[in-house]
Amino acid sequence: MKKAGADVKSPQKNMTMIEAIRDAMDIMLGRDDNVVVFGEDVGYFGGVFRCTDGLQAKYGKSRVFDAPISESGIVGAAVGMAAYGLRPCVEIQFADYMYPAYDQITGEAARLRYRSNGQFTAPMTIRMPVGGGIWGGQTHSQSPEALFTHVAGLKTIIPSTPFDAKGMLIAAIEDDDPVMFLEPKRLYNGPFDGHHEKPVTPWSKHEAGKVPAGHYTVPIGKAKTVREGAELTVLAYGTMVYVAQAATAETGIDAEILDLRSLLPLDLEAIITSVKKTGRCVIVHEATLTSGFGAELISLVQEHCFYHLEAPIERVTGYDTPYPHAQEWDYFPGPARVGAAMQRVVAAK
Amino acid sequence: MKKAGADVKSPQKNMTMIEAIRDAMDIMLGRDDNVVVFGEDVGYFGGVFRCTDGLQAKYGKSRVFDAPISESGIVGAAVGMAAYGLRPCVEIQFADYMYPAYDQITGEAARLRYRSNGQFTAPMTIRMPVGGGIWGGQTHSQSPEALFTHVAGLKTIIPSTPFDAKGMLIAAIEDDDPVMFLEPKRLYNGPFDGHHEKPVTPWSKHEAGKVPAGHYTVPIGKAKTVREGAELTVLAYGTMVYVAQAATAETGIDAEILDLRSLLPLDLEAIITSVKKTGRCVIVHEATLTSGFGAELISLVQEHCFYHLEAPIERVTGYDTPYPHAQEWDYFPGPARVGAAMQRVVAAK
Amino acid sequence: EVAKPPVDVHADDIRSMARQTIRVLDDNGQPQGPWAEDISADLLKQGMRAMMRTRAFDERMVKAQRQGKTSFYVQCTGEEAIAVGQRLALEKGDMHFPTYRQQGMFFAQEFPIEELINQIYSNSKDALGGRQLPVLYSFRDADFFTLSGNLATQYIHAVGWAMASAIKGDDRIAAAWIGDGATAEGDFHSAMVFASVYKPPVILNIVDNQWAISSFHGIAGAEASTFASRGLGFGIPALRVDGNDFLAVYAVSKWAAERARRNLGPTLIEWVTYRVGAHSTSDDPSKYRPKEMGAAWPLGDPIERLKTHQIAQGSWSDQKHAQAEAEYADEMRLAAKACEAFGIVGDGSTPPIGEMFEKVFKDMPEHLQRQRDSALEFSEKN
Amino acid sequence: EVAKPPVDVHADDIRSMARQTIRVLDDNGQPQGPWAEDISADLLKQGMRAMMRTRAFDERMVKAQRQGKTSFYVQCTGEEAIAVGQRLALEKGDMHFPTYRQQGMFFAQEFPIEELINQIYSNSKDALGGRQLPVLYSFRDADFFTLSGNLATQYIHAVGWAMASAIKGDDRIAAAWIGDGATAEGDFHSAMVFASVYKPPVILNIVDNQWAISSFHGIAGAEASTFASRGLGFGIPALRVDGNDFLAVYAVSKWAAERARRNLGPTLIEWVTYRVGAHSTSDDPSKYRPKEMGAAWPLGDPIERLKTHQIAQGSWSDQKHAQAEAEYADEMRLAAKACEAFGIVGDGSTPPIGEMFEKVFKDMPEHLQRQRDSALEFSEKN
Ligand SMILES: Cc1ncc(C[n+]2csc(CCOP(=O)(O)OP(=O)(O)O)c2C)c(N)n1
Ligand SMILES: Cc1ncc(C[n+]2csc(CCOP(=O)(O)OP(=O)(O)O)c2C)c(N)n1
Ligand SMILES: [Mg+2]
Ligand SMILES: [Mg+2]
Repeated sequence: MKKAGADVKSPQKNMTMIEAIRDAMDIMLGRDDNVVVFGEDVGYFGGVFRCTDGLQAKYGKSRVFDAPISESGIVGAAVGMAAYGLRPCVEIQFADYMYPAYDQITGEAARLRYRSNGQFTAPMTIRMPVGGGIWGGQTHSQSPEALFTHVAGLKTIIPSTPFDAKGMLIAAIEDDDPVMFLEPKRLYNGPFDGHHEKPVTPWSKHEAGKVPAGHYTVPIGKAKTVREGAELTVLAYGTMVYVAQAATAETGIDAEILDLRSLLPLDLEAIITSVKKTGRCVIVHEATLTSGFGAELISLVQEHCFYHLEAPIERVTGYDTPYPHAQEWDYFPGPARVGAAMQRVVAAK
Repeated sequence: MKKAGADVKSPQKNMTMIEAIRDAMDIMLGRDDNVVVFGEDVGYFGGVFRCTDGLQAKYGKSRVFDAPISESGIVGAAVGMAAYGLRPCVEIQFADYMYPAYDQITGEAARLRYRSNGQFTAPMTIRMPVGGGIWGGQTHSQSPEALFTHVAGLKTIIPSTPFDAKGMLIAAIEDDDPVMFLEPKRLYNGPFDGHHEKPVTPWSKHEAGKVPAGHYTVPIGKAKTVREGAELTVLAYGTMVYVAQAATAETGIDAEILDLRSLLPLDLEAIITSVKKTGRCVIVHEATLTSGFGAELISLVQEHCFYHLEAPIERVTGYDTPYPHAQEWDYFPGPARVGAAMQRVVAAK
Repeated sequence: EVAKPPVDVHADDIRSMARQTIRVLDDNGQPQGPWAEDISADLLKQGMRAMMRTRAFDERMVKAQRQGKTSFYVQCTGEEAIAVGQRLALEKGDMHFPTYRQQGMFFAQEFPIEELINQIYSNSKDALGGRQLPVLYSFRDADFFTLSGNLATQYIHAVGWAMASAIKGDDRIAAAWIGDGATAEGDFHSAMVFASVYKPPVILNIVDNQWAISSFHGIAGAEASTFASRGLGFGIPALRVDGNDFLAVYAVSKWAAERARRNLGPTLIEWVTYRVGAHSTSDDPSKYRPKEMGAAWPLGDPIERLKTHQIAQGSWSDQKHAQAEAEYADEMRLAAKACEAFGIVGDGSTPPIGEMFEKVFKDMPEHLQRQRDSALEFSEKN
Repeated sequence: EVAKPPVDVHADDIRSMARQTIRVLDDNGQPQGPWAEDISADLLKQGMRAMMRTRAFDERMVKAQRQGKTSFYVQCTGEEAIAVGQRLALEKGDMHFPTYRQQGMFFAQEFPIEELINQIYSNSKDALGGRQLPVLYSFRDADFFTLSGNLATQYIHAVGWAMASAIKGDDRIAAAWIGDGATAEGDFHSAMVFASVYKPPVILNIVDNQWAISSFHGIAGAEASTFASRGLGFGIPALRVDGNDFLAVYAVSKWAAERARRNLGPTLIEWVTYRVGAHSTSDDPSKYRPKEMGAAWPLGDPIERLKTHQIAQGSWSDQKHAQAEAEYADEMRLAAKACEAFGIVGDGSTPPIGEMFEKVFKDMPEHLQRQRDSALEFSEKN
């Protein structure tokens, strides 16, 4: 796999996260005949979020096509194609609709290499928009990352910028194992920080909206420190990276914010280094609290940093209810809730 | 719901866990016309583990019947029946086969009450054998509890004795919410403690094999202290309860062992009380480590007992690989591995 | 012209019907063929009123969404005859497991539209307490099963419900609903398998409106065979019907309902229709189909076709029709206005925060109580 | 007598074939009807040898399981003609997506049986490193796809593999395999939907051996219709064939393979057979079906039927048959013995512990390295 930023110095373009994701598929379809792209409404129409717009016209119906409304069929067919030698990159229209495919994802894609002792593999990418804040209710808002990280054989990654989205998606398509590529839909058009009352800054006005034109990868398994700080560590990913930044600004706490980017494999070293430095930690995610990925993060931190911890680690997450429609902004772990937790953790003696 | 032990003084019978589970369904089929039992091979044959043996003959084909090999169909039909007003108790032949039903379990059964604001409910029980140690390989050995506890709207329970199995299954069938009833298949015939080289003591020779004849319930949400101790707390459930006991005996550590029995709702108070007393904690489960239920337990313990903890909490679990066939006893978290962890945690300064 | 078999016909004897199309109204609005029965002028009036009010309601709610009064809406323009006709053919107490495009059922039973609007507005009077996306209704009293946002899941629920009805010796029947696109899901198959094995009293409706968002029904297999013929592999009597022909919808629904009620088993019905409008207010069809297509009403307008028939019958007139149209438009405008008094989505008049934690379980477990308390405490502080 | 259509026939023109049964060998072992082709005596010998060795292997492995040399085994007694016949009809490089009951394929291609036994014994020479349950083989070089313990999942994999072959303009085809019981799973439906929409070069085999563990095939819908007729709803040519008739299996497989190879699309084939033995070594059929039933070989013994034909042809004799039987029994006994040298399940001669952590991913991530290291460290200490 090419090194990150290999030709990052090549001409930059302003892109939304949607355009960056499309560009990644465009480049891989162009570079590798074995890459195919399909899913519900992704062919002629170009996807309900437009992520594949224009790709069928450019690469033809045998490389980019519409699929029947059968998530298990989409993933199952992709597994068969991958076993043949292709590199399918499929879209699940919303992460909330991946459940019918859960058996094919966890029992087939994830275990193909293991159970065949490497004779058959599943180099495939499953893209799915995650997260709420779009008035989507309980079936257009979910964040199922923990349902993937519990399963041996899957990689689970989630970008927070157009730059990372493109580099990580290319890395995912080039990866020889199945990769769950989670797209924080609230970040498609800008770095949403939870302040739904304000308009979101478009990516065109944001540093991370600048994306190199050509091929590059952002390696899977590396976290990114988006803010250095001394008072506490905030572990976040996806939309929550910006919520954490807003909370930091609003509380004035000198927080170190890690954008995990890759949940499995996880950049444990970056986490340990930061928490040993700050001695305090807050974890933020949008998924339900119980058995969410935050639980694994707390476990690892306390296992590895126990003697450095000065206060209990707190989780700020979605509540243990389905994602409600009308009360979605009370459900969403916004800057105020995150900030309050940060203050508690910093204050704890 | 009747109180635990209501008529526990009634005549006792020696039962295996299989017989206790069968007895619970027998009693509920007899008491409540709305109870129906179905699943693959459960009707005429009586189930591959014989848990429903004789029930069709006794209650007829409209109450106890065979189902097509469609786990999603079994659960989906049960949801429809429950919405009608029945109390289905269905069997998934092995927990490893619940994945095709995962959408119906997590999206439909779990959310029916919520999304209809209580107009429709899913009072149903889904029984499934869990755990390895029977040379079952990766598709007859899994423990998917964490995939249920992450989902709002499901109760997840797992008995470790015939007495609890009967009382908890009756409680589950009488419960007005969907209950995942996990059956540690390695405990069907005796209290297996991980010493696979030795024959297992049959339940007939075990205290907990004595089961009251009539109707009684063991309330959902209460843990049981199976051993009181001062040096550390072991949190376990299912087969691991006996592994923990063996480890305790072999290490001579004065451990307090909690059989959680109910993972959601969880008896947090019992956990907190014990850990505050001992200051040390080991968590044991058979499922894969990452994002397993142990992670949630560590999180809760450190959130609630942080200032009482004298050592890092350790997890002893299955490894993050599919359950292998040939190496299953290296994968299985047996007494030696659990004991070693207990010694480390007790020794930690 | 397609024959009308006795209700106790064996599936094997009507296999060819899965590939023919049952129609009653000819192009001049005249009833033709064996499926034509004499339907009372009153019932036709009911059907017309329900279809017209359904359309008027859709038009109003699409406007409301554009005005930001709701986050989302789904219209059923062009498909009104199907839900309305079948609801009128079934009995109170029969349970319907619809998709988001069978709102016609509410109008077929004169259900208070304020209930619908309050749900669509997610306001303080929303019967679902703000939990659900607009139009994902649940109205048990109206025999209307809770809508899932996940396609196809309700199809097997209907079969399970019907199995329960049979187990209990109850004579209520179930009606399952699914779209052409969603037939690709595994739940459609489970429902077919269970229906063929247990033969419960259920009507298995497939609404082929030829589109699934941007996907033409060929992506669901329509070019390879009819959807009705999916029943042939399961020994389930399967009919294909002009879904824009109110008389055909009513007659075939009655036939299937009688089969179910007499415990003769399930019936699969493919309703041939056309999605005239956008998939939903989030969709713009101009991106994937020529504008003229929808506008051309390929299978005719079910309301126009019934109108022609009623006028030919002498029980209706253009003038009455125009009056009714105006009346219903006003009704909907006023109802929408009235419901606004209870709030619209996102204006803060939503159900209280605490509501969010209710009904996850029958009794709220401790961990949810803790979460609710901190949520309430927090919202007071901020 | 069932007609033999040209391979480019349209599905609609052979709909009735889904309910007839193709047979070539009559009761006297004489080839009859249009599906009879002249098959070389050599090929018949190959088929006979493969079927006999398959049966001999099964008998030996069932014994081995009783003797505790393996944890589990699945026999295919009575169904040998199907896997053997189709494997002989297809080409090297075509990919098979079998269930646990198509071991006949290995014998059709003279695959080294030691490879099978070492996997069944989970010993130090197990090609899968002890990862998989016995008989859940994976042998890519033998065009044999990795078996899943979860039923039906491979059906859609075969369709996906065939779609890939078509996308690449490759002329290799795929063969999907499923049992009667497993057709109830959603994956069967996805495979049918994708096959009907994309028309990839795949043979969709359904082996109706009339039992799914204890469930008679009626629980999968066999009483309502034939499994072949599941194809009618998808416009897929569907044939029903006597699966215990080696000549019919070979002829129909050739026909379907040619359709696929000429890009004429998928073919659905129902093989009518009977599970003579127990479901697996974990199963005791006496609990759910009268002993005589299996013993009666309801559809005849495929080996006996081919034998009668070969003898009638003059290319085989009872004596040769008896000799071969004895020879194969010895071969299997000796092979099993030889493989024991590399260990049997649970005797400690399994692949090393470290192996357990390999191949979860292409490159072992840190967290797995840590887990492996502690597992190794621990096993050295204990
Ligand atoms: C399981 C699942 N997958 C995908 C979606 C997204 N989705 C919503 S409606 C729709 C199209 C459905 O088409 P059809 O079944 O024909 O019904 P119609 O909208 O035409 O009435 C899709 C793909 C969903 N809601 N659920
Ligand atoms: C998803 C799933 N559900 C259930 C099982 C358990 N199981 C193993 S084999 C079998 C019966 C399969 O019958 P059939 O498909 O007819 O194949 P046959 O055994 O007759 O060859 C069952 C229920 C499984 N392996 N996978
Ligand atoms: Mg449609
Ligand atoms: Mg079978």
